[in-house]
Amino acid sequence: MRYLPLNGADRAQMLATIGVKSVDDLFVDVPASARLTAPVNLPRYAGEMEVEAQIRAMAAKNLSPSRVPFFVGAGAYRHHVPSTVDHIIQRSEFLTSYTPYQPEIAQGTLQVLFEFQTQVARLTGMPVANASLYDGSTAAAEGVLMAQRITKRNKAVMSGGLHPHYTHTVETLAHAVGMETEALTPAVDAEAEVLKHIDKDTACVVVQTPNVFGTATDLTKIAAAAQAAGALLIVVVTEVMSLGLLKSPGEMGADIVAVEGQSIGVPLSFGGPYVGLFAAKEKYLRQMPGRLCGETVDADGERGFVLTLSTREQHIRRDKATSNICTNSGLCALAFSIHMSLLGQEGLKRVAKINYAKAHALKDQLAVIAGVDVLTPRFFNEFTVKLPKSAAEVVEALASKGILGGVPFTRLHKDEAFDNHLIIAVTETVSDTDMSAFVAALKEVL
Amino acid sequence: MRYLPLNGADRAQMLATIGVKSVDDLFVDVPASARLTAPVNLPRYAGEMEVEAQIRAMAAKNLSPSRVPFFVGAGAYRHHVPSTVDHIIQRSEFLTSYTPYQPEIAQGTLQVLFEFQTQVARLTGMPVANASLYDGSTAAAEGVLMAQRITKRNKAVMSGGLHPHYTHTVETLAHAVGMETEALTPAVDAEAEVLKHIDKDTACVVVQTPNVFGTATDLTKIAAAAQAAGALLIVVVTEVMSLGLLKSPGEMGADIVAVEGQSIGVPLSFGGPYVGLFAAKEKYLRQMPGRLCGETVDADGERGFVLTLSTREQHIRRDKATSNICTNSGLCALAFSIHMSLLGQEGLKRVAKINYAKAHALKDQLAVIAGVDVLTPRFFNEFTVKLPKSAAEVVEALASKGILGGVPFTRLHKDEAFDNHLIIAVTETVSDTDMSAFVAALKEVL
Amino acid sequence: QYERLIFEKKDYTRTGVDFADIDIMPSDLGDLVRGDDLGLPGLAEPEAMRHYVRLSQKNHAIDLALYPLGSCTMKHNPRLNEKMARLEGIGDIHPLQPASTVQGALELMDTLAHWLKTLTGMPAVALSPKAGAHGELCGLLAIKAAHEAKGQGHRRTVLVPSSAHGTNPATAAFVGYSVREIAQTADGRVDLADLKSKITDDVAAIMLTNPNTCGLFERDIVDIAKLIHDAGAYFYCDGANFNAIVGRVRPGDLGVDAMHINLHKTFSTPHGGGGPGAGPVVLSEALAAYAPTPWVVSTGNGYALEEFGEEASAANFGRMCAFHGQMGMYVRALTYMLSHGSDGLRQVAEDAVLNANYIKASLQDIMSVPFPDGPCMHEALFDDKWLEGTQVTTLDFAKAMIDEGFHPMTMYFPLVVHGAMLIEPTETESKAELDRFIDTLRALAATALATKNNADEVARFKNAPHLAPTRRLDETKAARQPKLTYG
Amino acid sequence: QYERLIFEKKDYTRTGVDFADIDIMPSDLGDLVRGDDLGLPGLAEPEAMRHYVRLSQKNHAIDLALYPLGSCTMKHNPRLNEKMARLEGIGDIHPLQPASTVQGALELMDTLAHWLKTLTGMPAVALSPKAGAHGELCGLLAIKAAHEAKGQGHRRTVLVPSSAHGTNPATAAFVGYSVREIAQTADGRVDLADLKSKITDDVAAIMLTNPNTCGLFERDIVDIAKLIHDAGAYFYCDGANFNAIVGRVRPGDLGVDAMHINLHKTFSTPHGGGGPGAGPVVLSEALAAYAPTPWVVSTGNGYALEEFGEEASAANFGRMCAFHGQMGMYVRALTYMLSHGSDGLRQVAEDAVLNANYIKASLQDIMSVPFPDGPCMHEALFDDKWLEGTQVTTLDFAKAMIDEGFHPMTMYFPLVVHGAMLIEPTETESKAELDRFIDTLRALAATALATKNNADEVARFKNAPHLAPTRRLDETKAARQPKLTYG
Repeated sequence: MRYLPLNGADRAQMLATIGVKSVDDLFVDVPASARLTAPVNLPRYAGEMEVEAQIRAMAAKNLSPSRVPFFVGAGAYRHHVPSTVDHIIQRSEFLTSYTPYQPEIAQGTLQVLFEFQTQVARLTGMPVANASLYDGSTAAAEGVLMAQRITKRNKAVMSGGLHPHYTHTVETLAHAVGMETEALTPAVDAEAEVLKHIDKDTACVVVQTPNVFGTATDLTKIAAAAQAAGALLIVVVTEVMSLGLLKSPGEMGADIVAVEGQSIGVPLSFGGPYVGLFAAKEKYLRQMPGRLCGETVDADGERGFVLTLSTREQHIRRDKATSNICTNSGLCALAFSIHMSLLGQEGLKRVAKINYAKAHALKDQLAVIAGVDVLTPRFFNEFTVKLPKSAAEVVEALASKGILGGVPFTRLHKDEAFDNHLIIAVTETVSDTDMSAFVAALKEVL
Repeated sequence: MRYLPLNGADRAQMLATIGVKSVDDLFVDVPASARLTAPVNLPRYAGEMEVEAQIRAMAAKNLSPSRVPFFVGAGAYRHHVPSTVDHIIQRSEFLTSYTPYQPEIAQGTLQVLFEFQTQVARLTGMPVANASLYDGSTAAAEGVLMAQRITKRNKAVMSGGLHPHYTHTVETLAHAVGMETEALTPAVDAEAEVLKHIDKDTACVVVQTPNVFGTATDLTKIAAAAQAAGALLIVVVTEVMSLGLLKSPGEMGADIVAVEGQSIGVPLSFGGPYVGLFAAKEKYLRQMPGRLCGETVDADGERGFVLTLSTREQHIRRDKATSNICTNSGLCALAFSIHMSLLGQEGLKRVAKINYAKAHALKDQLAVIAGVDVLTPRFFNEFTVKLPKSAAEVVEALASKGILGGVPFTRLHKDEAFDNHLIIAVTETVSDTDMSAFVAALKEVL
Repeated sequence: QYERLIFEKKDYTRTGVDFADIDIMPSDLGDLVRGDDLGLPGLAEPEAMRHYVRLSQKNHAIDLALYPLGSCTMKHNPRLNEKMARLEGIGDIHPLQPASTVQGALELMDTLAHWLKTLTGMPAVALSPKAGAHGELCGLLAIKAAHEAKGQGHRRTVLVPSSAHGTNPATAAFVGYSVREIAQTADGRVDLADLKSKITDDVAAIMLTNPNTCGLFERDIVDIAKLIHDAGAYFYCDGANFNAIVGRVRPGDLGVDAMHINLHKTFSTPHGGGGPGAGPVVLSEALAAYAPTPWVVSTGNGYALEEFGEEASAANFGRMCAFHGQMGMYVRALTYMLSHGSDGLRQVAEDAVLNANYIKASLQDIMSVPFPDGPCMHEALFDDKWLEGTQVTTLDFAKAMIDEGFHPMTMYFPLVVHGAMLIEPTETESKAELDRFIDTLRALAATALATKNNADEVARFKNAPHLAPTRRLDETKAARQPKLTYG
Repeated sequence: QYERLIFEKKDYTRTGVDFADIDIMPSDLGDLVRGDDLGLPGLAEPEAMRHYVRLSQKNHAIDLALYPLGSCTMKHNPRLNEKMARLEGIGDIHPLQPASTVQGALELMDTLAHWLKTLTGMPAVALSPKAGAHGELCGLLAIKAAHEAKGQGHRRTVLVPSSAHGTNPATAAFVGYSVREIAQTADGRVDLADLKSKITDDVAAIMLTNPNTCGLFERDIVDIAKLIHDAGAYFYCDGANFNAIVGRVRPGDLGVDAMHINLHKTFSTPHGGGGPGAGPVVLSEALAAYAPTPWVVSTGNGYALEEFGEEASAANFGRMCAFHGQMGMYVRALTYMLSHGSDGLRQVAEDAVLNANYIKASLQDIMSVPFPDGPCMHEALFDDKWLEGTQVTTLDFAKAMIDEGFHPMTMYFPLVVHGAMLIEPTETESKAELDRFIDTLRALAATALATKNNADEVARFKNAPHLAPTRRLDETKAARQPKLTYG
């Protein structure tokens, strides 16, 4: 077996050194009733060719977005990632290293994390950021728990513009720790509504911009009002590319920012792994969950980086930790950081403008189709239309024509009132031809 | 432009340091008549997305062997290459390094070349090997010129089993240096015929096993007879995988061995780059063309490797060099060496047997089809059949059914006598299903 | 060796990505449009390549040498796995495409689930947890939901052995349980007597790692399971060390109710400097109904994704994250499983255990072993007793290993062993590499012991590493004056 | 740091590749079957990965730092090129598939040819040569064929400047020409007077590099071409330095008849430790008919490959290799060309020349320049005059650069300059990296000069490198006692 370097002669020598007769003697502590005497009922080992054929056969049953006009978003986006990114993350020294517990031989990973944290802080307009969380949704949930720790209040209010998966994820975690949640009714232009639901128990309000319907909202006044009421403002961003064009959460007064970073550097990969960006005001630094990388000096006084403030973490604090998180999303954070450093603000702003322009071009083409009602008032690269029939059926009909035409809102949240709502994303990867094909096909299926 | 780090400010500062006003001033030595004042008439720069789309569009117009039953060989073979191989050769330190002129910071490349030479020597059964040549055909031609240098004779006799491209390549080079060549008439079992054509001017006979029709030949007697007549035996191998099953050229008495190494580690890539393996008897060492890597010691007495015997080479000897070769096929040699070190003799022997078994299984299935005449008497993984109609037409008809069914001999050598000859290769990548599809389709088109 | 931070140049005019000029102004966004200066530098592609390649060479990696991090499991990462994860139709598909367009992806998840269930002997699996700790959370939430459904909401205590991973108590506390520690016997296992004395009727579950963090198999595991079940509680098994027994022992046969599987540990998805992980949780019949949404269902003529859990199981405890988990890790893990097969996976466990015992046997005459009797499983545990009388600590010894080209073992964990040194070689080490490691450690240990008679030589250890990209780093300063971003 | 050779273990039982068991015996092969022991070791995949990753870290590479090898041109290798070369339908197609199944591949070759012809202003191109030297051979064989076709077979002399690449005289001699050297002027160009005196009626061609190997543009190039043409000979241009002028000068406008293009130099295909190269040759109208087989033809409704050259041109001089050239390099080069476009390629030349002149301007006060007047092109040439009075040689200085983290420049070439140091930065270096290089060289040069007054310090240079994976290697021993294989 190609991954196992020992051969029979090695094993015999090693057993002799250990002083046992067979490898079975090393499993003596297993209760006899639980010892499997033969391999379980699964196929035997296979060569690369056979394995590759099996996986390829499954891949071939999927409709690849690389081959068709593609308008699916709603929390995960198809963007162009420079080939350099994937090349670098596959370097042995990045791919096959572990958490940087020995900083002297992990400065590669650590400097990248320090740069990543700085990029995230600047992108979100916040002073501090951590070394990444699992994804945007768990970052949002961790933000809510952090708000509880900070405010000692016990309720989270979530806007009707929050991605329903995020709402459900926050509910699951918040309820697990005994917090109350109030999820407001989904609405296209929903963020300001949270203010009406703040009371003295409200630890935080969670708003999203652009929200799940695509609506971009200036949160400046919401931030001020929430904070005046003693609640924290948690801003969720599921399309990080929007920060190249839209005002940052920090500028608008956010206390905590939870971002899905997938759009920069990370492949769609059917939903994961992604990378959660997490940033906060400096005063909340020690309440942040997850890993932090900090600058320090070595014995010669030279700059170096280490994981720090681990006294917040589970492996030191055990049942007193700020969170139970152990891993971050290191490799995705690396991918994000490389892509971000290639883009720079110049590239980011430019690609963001292209997203904006393409999405608005498609919106203009759809708006004139009879029966199609564009609902989103202001948006970046995604908007919602109300169709004259079930969005789910339309999407299936489009798929059968080889077009991946968006996300029916009911895919995320079951509610008949939204049966005809379709969320449409348009990124720089969409060509004019793709748009024409979409418009033509949509006309046919409506 | 993403590959150009200088920006306008940099350029201005640098021009100031140089003391000129504009970059045009650096091109003053170009005659005015030849100065282009504007870009030539070609498209302007393009982003990764656009370029990738253009290349993908071309790729999509080709019928990929990965998707269809595939039986094409005749000097280049489709084999399974472990994914590790391509991963390692893309490592920056291998991919983006140059010829190891500074051995102290090129020990990676140099040790690999030393190991490569040892692998080639052992595989071919010869005592010495070089660090690779462009491909098998140019290696064969260099072997002929080397024979001229050694024997001081001026004629090369090439068997009718030699791949016609090799014959033509040898002719071109041999004629360029003023050698005579005698290419014998193509024949399925042709190697021994060369002995009849040796005279006192014959520097070498060039034979191939398995030859272009697939025939494997024991060259022991041919070697002895050629050498008795004062000529060298040059053995060409175009399917290096065969050396896992068949007696090596060295065992059979070869003086010089020229091998196409593509089958081990190198993708088909429409014909190149490939890797020429070149080995010889030790006494001919200093007459070998191309780069050689040798073991030595450093100032501390530790083992190290260097390029050596460069006094044979063009950059030292100029017009007295043994060849004009400058580059080798370094990256392909690396790929070969990695794949070979993964296989080891155990893996090589096993995959060779699988090739043999599959090819013979297909032969048995074809032999019973009316009108199909199997011509090759003994073979490894490739054999020739005579069809009742034009092989070129049959291949086209098969291609239109999505089967890549072999190489008509007339693709290589125009001769009506061979119009119906089809060369069929079967490697470990061919499945039983592929074979059945081929047999069924062949029956239909005959 | 100094590698500049990308921010130090303060040049924000460059970019390493080419896009067409665009002059559309998003006028309808008004004030929402961001100002010009984001403070984000761009690097031309050659500059970026160098920055990251240079940085990478400052890392140790499993591809360079043994990485004997006990309880962290660093084994070979096959590149076939990486290739499969990047296939068109795998790496590029969107989680919200219509199910009709992702039948292969759902089949892949279903196949992975089948392998995990078969290997563990458990009837159900929740795939979506994004890491081991996330899996612990999933398991405890399922247990909590089950208790609540049965009117046992008063059960608010979780039993945790003192040797447990920090994530165990952290997770239990996180979901509102109080943690009760169970003592350990002199031979490194759960103290059954202590356990019995601590099982009260408010106990919701025990969280137990098996093989445990001392690298030992819990001999009484079946009895422990029975005690727990008899008390109306559930048995959560921390599956971090499943790689020690895969193919030889099925946790379902031991009485486990829930166990997360760190795909990166047992099934070799890459660690990538600390993640991403993936922590599917296998569940017993008793807990299966409480698994989180979403899950894959076979519909007879294909697969569907049950996103809301209303029809099949309204008992689900909710959603753990957006979308449906770490597909990129699933494909790598499945590729690894298919490559090894049932026979190969069994061999994995055997070779992992063999390698660990070989290290233990080869070092125990010079380094002290806290639990010398009987075999260990996949990792060999040493303590610092043998260093008594020297000034060399476990930390010093570990840092000195760096100068020898090896990554240190896990230090000071498990907490129950003084100055613990936990060595896990894994099955992908050759005997030659193990011998090189053993020889190096023996020589280094001899040197450490010799410092007893030569105080000057202590400095070699105290100041180690000497040959790494940096000298020993000041972690106290980093924590006292946190500097998490540049500028 | 010692990395064992794979052969040292003498264990031939292992393999890192899994194939099904096979028990078929090739009985019909009889004696032809090989014996059991080939002496070829196999490595399990983890062992192989480590072996090569460790070895790789002993290499310098363009991805790590400047690689200023004058006349070798090490520029950034975009990874997009690598990705494109591996596409299904590119990397996996067979050279002998029916033309109907490789229309895209033929289109790609035709497109590459169009770009090469347009950039050089030449009407024809032979794609198949596999490297620069192979291209030289192609060019000279076309020239030879042309002369023979015109009854000028008596022309047996090729003129070559003394500064030429070694491949030029080697190639000329190889095809049976005698080589006549042309002198160089004090300002580093061809001596026109000497040239005129050496043009006799047996001259077949001149081989000239332009920009030349001193990094200078041959100002009289148009006159030289005219002299050569008037004498009935052809002008072969060594295109190794085309990267200096691409987009700004078309060789066709200078009177060139044949020029090879090193795709790796000008169009950034990777060098890979010494190859593979690719050396397409552009040809003037006068030589086009003699180009080697095969070539791509446009048939009106697609492309075909003319393999035998019988119909279109019976004048072809033959075939240079099996199949039709370095497709893997074509796709990389074309990807690079499409990325840059006509404007970007012009910028490439400008930045390459700017960078070289910046280095020259920044170092010429401390290191001596043999041709100080006027700008250089893409490379800056220094000699060792400035080291006079020290014991430090060009070699010593170069080896000392290694300890500073830089690859040395090309040394002792061109031969016409004493102790030559030829520095080519290329266009893909940033100003920051150039400044780092300049600062390092200035400091090192000052140290070298200071050895005049301190003989002890000479040792630092004589014994350099000190910090490389090996110390200075004994090349004489290697050549005297050649050991080319293990054991």
